[in-house]
Amino acid sequence: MTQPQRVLSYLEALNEALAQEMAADPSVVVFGEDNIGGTGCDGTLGHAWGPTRGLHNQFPDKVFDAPITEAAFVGAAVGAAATGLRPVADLLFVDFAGVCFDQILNQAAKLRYMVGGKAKVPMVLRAMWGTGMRRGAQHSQALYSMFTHIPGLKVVAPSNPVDAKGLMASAIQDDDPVIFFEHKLLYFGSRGVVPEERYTIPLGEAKVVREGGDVTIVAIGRMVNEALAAAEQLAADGVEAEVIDPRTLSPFDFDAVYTSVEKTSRLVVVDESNPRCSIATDIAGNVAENRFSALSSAVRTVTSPHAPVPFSPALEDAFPPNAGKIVDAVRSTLAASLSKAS
Amino acid sequence: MTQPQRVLSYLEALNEALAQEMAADPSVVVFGEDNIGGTGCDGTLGHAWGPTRGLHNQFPDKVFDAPITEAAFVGAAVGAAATGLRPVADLLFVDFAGVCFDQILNQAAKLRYMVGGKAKVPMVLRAMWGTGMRRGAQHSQALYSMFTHIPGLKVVAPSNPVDAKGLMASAIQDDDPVIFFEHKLLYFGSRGVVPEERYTIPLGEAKVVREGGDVTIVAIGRMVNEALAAAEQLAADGVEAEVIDPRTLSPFDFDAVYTSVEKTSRLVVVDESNPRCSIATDIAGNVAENRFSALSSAVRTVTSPHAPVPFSPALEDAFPPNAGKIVDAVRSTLAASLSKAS
Amino acid sequence: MATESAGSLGREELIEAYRVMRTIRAFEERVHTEFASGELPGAVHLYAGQEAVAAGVCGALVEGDYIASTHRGHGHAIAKGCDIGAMMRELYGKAGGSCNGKGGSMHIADFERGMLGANGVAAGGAPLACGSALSAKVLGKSHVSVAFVGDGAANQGSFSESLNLATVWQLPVVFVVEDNFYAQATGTRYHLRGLDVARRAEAFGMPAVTVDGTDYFAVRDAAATAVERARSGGGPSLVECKAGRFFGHMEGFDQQGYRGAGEVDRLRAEQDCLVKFVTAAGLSTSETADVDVTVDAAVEVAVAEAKAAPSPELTELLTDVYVSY
Amino acid sequence: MATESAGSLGREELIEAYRVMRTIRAFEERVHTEFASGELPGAVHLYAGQEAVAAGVCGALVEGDYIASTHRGHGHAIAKGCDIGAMMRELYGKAGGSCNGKGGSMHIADFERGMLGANGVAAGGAPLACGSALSAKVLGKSHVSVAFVGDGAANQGSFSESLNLATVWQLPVVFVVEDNFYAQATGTRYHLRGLDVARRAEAFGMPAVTVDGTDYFAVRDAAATAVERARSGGGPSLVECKAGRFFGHMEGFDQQGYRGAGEVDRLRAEQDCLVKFVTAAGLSTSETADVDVTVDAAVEVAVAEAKAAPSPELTELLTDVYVSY
Ligand SMILES: Cc1ncc(C[n+]2csc(CCOP(=O)(O)OP(=O)(O)O)c2C)c(N)n1
Ligand SMILES: Cc1ncc(C[n+]2csc(CCOP(=O)(O)OP(=O)(O)O)c2C)c(N)n1
Ligand SMILES: [Mg+2]
Ligand SMILES: [Mg+2]
Repeated sequence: MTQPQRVLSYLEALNEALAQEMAADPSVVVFGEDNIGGTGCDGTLGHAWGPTRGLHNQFPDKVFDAPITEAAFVGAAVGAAATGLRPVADLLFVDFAGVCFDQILNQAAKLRYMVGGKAKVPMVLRAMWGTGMRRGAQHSQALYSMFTHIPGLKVVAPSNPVDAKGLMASAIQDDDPVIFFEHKLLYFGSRGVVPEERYTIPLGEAKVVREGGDVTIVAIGRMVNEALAAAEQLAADGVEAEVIDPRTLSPFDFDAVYTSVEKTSRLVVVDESNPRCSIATDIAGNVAENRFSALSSAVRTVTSPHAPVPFSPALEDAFPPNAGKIVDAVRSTLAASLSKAS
Repeated sequence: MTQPQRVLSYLEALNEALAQEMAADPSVVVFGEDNIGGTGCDGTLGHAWGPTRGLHNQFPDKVFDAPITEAAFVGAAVGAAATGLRPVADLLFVDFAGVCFDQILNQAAKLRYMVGGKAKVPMVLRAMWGTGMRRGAQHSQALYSMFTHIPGLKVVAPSNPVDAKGLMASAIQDDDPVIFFEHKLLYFGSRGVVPEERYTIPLGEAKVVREGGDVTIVAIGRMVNEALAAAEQLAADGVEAEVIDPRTLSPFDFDAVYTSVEKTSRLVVVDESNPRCSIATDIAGNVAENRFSALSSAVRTVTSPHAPVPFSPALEDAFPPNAGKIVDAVRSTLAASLSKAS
Repeated sequence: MATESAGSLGREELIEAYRVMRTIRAFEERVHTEFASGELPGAVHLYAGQEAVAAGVCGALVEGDYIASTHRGHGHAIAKGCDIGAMMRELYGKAGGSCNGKGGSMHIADFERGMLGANGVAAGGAPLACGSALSAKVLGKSHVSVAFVGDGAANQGSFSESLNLATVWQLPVVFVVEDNFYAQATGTRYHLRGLDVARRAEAFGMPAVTVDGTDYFAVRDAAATAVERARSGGGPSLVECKAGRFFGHMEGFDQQGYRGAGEVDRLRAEQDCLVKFVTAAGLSTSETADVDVTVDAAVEVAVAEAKAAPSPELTELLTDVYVSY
Repeated sequence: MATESAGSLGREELIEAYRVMRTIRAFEERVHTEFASGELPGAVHLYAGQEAVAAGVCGALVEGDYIASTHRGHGHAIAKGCDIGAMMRELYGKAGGSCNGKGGSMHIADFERGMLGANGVAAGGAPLACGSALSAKVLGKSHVSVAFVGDGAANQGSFSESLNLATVWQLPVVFVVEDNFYAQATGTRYHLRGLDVARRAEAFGMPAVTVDGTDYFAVRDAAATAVERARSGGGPSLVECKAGRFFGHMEGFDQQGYRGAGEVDRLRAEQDCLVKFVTAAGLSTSETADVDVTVDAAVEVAVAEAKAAPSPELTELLTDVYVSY
């Protein structure tokens, strides 16, 4: 504890998790487009830019570049997982799940069930998500709500480097397929103290990142920081928000949310995805079903609008939730419960 | 009105809608695997079994058999729609959306927005869905919740022949892409009086299929009949359920649900899909957000479990919601509001 | 036609090959009858007529090798050594089925026998076989993987991508295309424009051959060459086998009106792989009769046991999946 | 090398071809500078080096024909006649952009010019072009559709499926594969195993040729043949063009360390399609200078206007989509 604490970016934390899990378990393999980078070129290898960068130096037989064949290589991850490997496949942008969705929906997620438990599918599918990089409608989606809908698939969306590392380790060690959402603005934008040793954070366990008694704010991924910023603003007005980061969306730690709502009686869910059939309405609906009597006022969801992501920076900046919108939602739920009480 | 009323099956009603729209608008084309049936064979053409059966006789230049290339032919529907046709493409089972999901998610749904409104995509994607045919995990899904999540896409799920015909006509005439869910048990199992003339039922308009003041039951597709059966059982005990069939899931007629909940103060949503991020939690969450004060008790969702669809008939029969489970849910919400009142 | 394996296979191997094909035939003919009587649930696609493909290919495999199958998977499973009792229970959706009744005909699997599963999605098995081939390659094992794919499914993007991935990664995989001339009711003359899928494989950079899929020896020789290539590090190959199916696309669904008059009768009369095999192998009537009796009895037992078996417990609904809500 | 079109094109057509290529070059070089200065947002993939492909192909098209483009789409758009002012505004995400700022570089489209859009998904344009070809066929129009596809994207399943669908439906479509030797940092030697995509097209049953993509006349002749075939009901074709890109995969992303030492310098020195064209066409210095001055001025104006243009109104967030919640 007297040692200087080491700060890593989200991207570096993921890289370290991959390297440590590969070192610990020879069945872990990593592949995707340019996961090494430069294969088949005149120059030297090693031009990956993302979390897989440099892994091939340490594990030359365990990292592969793939052609642009997501259906084949994600499907190969399923087949490999069912026969002894623990593949970590890279989708690049989660939007590209579109071209290999059958492999996720019908093969990876269902195999164990369809064969009566006689196979397991320990694979991880890594995917970049979120708005903020001016990438337009086909490179900026959230989509985790869709994957949460799929039984058999686990869905993880860390909000900071220390969680990213521990959750990636758990995802790789897990015997079920996991889709791992890495927010593109966090790669370099989120930095934190990360232990050097190998560790895991259990899938399905939420974290209370700020305690408070007046309102429960559940926020996902990059939105956790926005929720914390909103909580600071609210605190200045004497409103104490409890902020919960679910970290895993499936399985979901409903108990953590219920416990908090029992204390605060108010719920705001902050979700960067589109609103319909989203994790926001999922949490809202579950609370309305299972903790209705704990609620003193209407739940509030703060999401992106029901529209594709626009390219124009001006429009894109107005698209996702932010601290200001969260503050407004909290105030409106407080006002509603006050008017109910009076 | 003195004429004998004509009864059609759901399948026949869809066939009639396709034929009438094709006759009315020469830009309507129909294609999919075996939409004619028998192309390239020694025998004669015409072995389609589904709603497209026989259309090629009347419209020989407008109906095509496609090779098993969903990504190509659904993508072709997008391209054709943007350049003057109104294609009706056939996915067969909605589960096969997996192999062409990019075309739906990233091309069809987003094109109009991405190009700033300078193109429209008037296409319909037909898809069979639901449990009950012993087709196993990859041929029995609901999946409409996922499509409802996607902005830019309209989602329709009729529960009976007369709606099926009118909604199909609207879907074909609509300038946005529509995914049209046809429950496989309804094709032959649902029969009803269907007007012979061409007519439309607006997208986004729910129908109150049974009036009642004690509880609102929102049910989708095949579940409408189960909800009506449940309502009959409840009526025997003096509980009057109002049953709402949304018919269109996106856009969704929230006003119809809100109006009913304001009257009944209790909500049960019946949805054959898996529970997480489903249309069930979507409706529950929206009511908890927008009509919280109208509710006298916890909402109840009745869905399939968070599991793939099992093959075994014994298991499959236990999988989806049914009248019995709906009655239980209604009783539990009634009990909860009674205990709240007392 | 004298082929390599016809000469090199011993008597026992020939009888074993016959037993495999005869078991598939008996299984499928019986399933056809059972389905018609209304007792057998599900989407059932029969393999009768194509037995020499499964038997010839799996005959070239050894224990530890993998196969990834199609919706028409009974023959592949039987040829890979799966238990027909467990298979029949699976078809009936009963406890003790290969997948404990949760999979059904379209998902029959037996990982212990290297059978990675039938698949409800066209070409669904091709990427999976690339994956099991990758496992063998990375883990330093000599196992070969085979992906069976129908003529119609060969048009799926995931199949072309698998051809590409297999060549780029030089995977020990063999793609076996079963051209039975139809995808549902659509003819290959239309959906493949009458062209061999083998040409595509060559364009992707792998060796490919086309053989008569009703000739066990031709299939087996082609498969053996491809398997040996894969096993020795020579990378992927494709074997295309032409053999018609005796039944319709799917039980209870298909009146086969799209087939030419007398087509099925001609197939059965002239292209029966079992008949051809018995002649080519020179099996005696007593040799075949011994097999026939045993096989028919085994199928009888399988059906009787499947019918008598209990359904899975309702609690099974929520097992084999990580969580329920 | 004397090619057909070199002889048959008139002076004005030659100058027009030069103008198109020179406009693309100037546009891309300027976008490169603008991006480097940090003012231009987004994922921008530059086309410099490949101009002869877009110009040669679109030179063989007439009004009413369609093109479906890729993520590297500026060149295609310019060659199809899109307004560079609107394009530049689109790149800056401004009101008055081709897509009113909502699309950006990866979604530039202009349906009035038959430009169906750049596409953010590899091979995303191939099925769309099949669709516009189907429209022409069904509506009885003579329009031809062109799908541009990169070497890496050619490995996508949707591309193989499009080849199949186009042959089965005999669509008036031309697939233009642009092999620029890389998909991001991965070389074609690896991901295509050094093989031509043209061979795949032949295996699917359509004619295919491979040409030097830095030779305008070679591209144009090959395209003209394919377009003429499509227009006259002869069905689909594929034209594969080899031409390296001058810049990295994407602006601000790629240090090009994967390219051999001096590779880009050599490309620019020896494989510049503009230089080759001027020589082959025998354009005089004054002829090119006139074009250069106009083009450079137009690009300058486009940039200045784009910078000065307002952003879209925030209400635009919820237009062009059917409903908001
Ligand atoms: C992706 C996908 N599309 C469509 C289907 C529906 N389907 C099931 S089998 C079949 C025909 C397959 O033909 P082929 O591959 O030749 O196999 P065969 O049935 O002839 O053995 C089709 C279209 C499917 N299962 N998967
Ligand atoms: C389906 C899909 N996978 C991955 C990507 C990410 N990506 C964008 S461009 C690109 C390389 C494309 O290479 P190529 O087709 O050769 O085109 P080039 O960039 O060389 O013009 C990749 C992998 C994508 N856009 N779509
Ligand atoms: Mg077939
Ligand atoms: Mg390239």
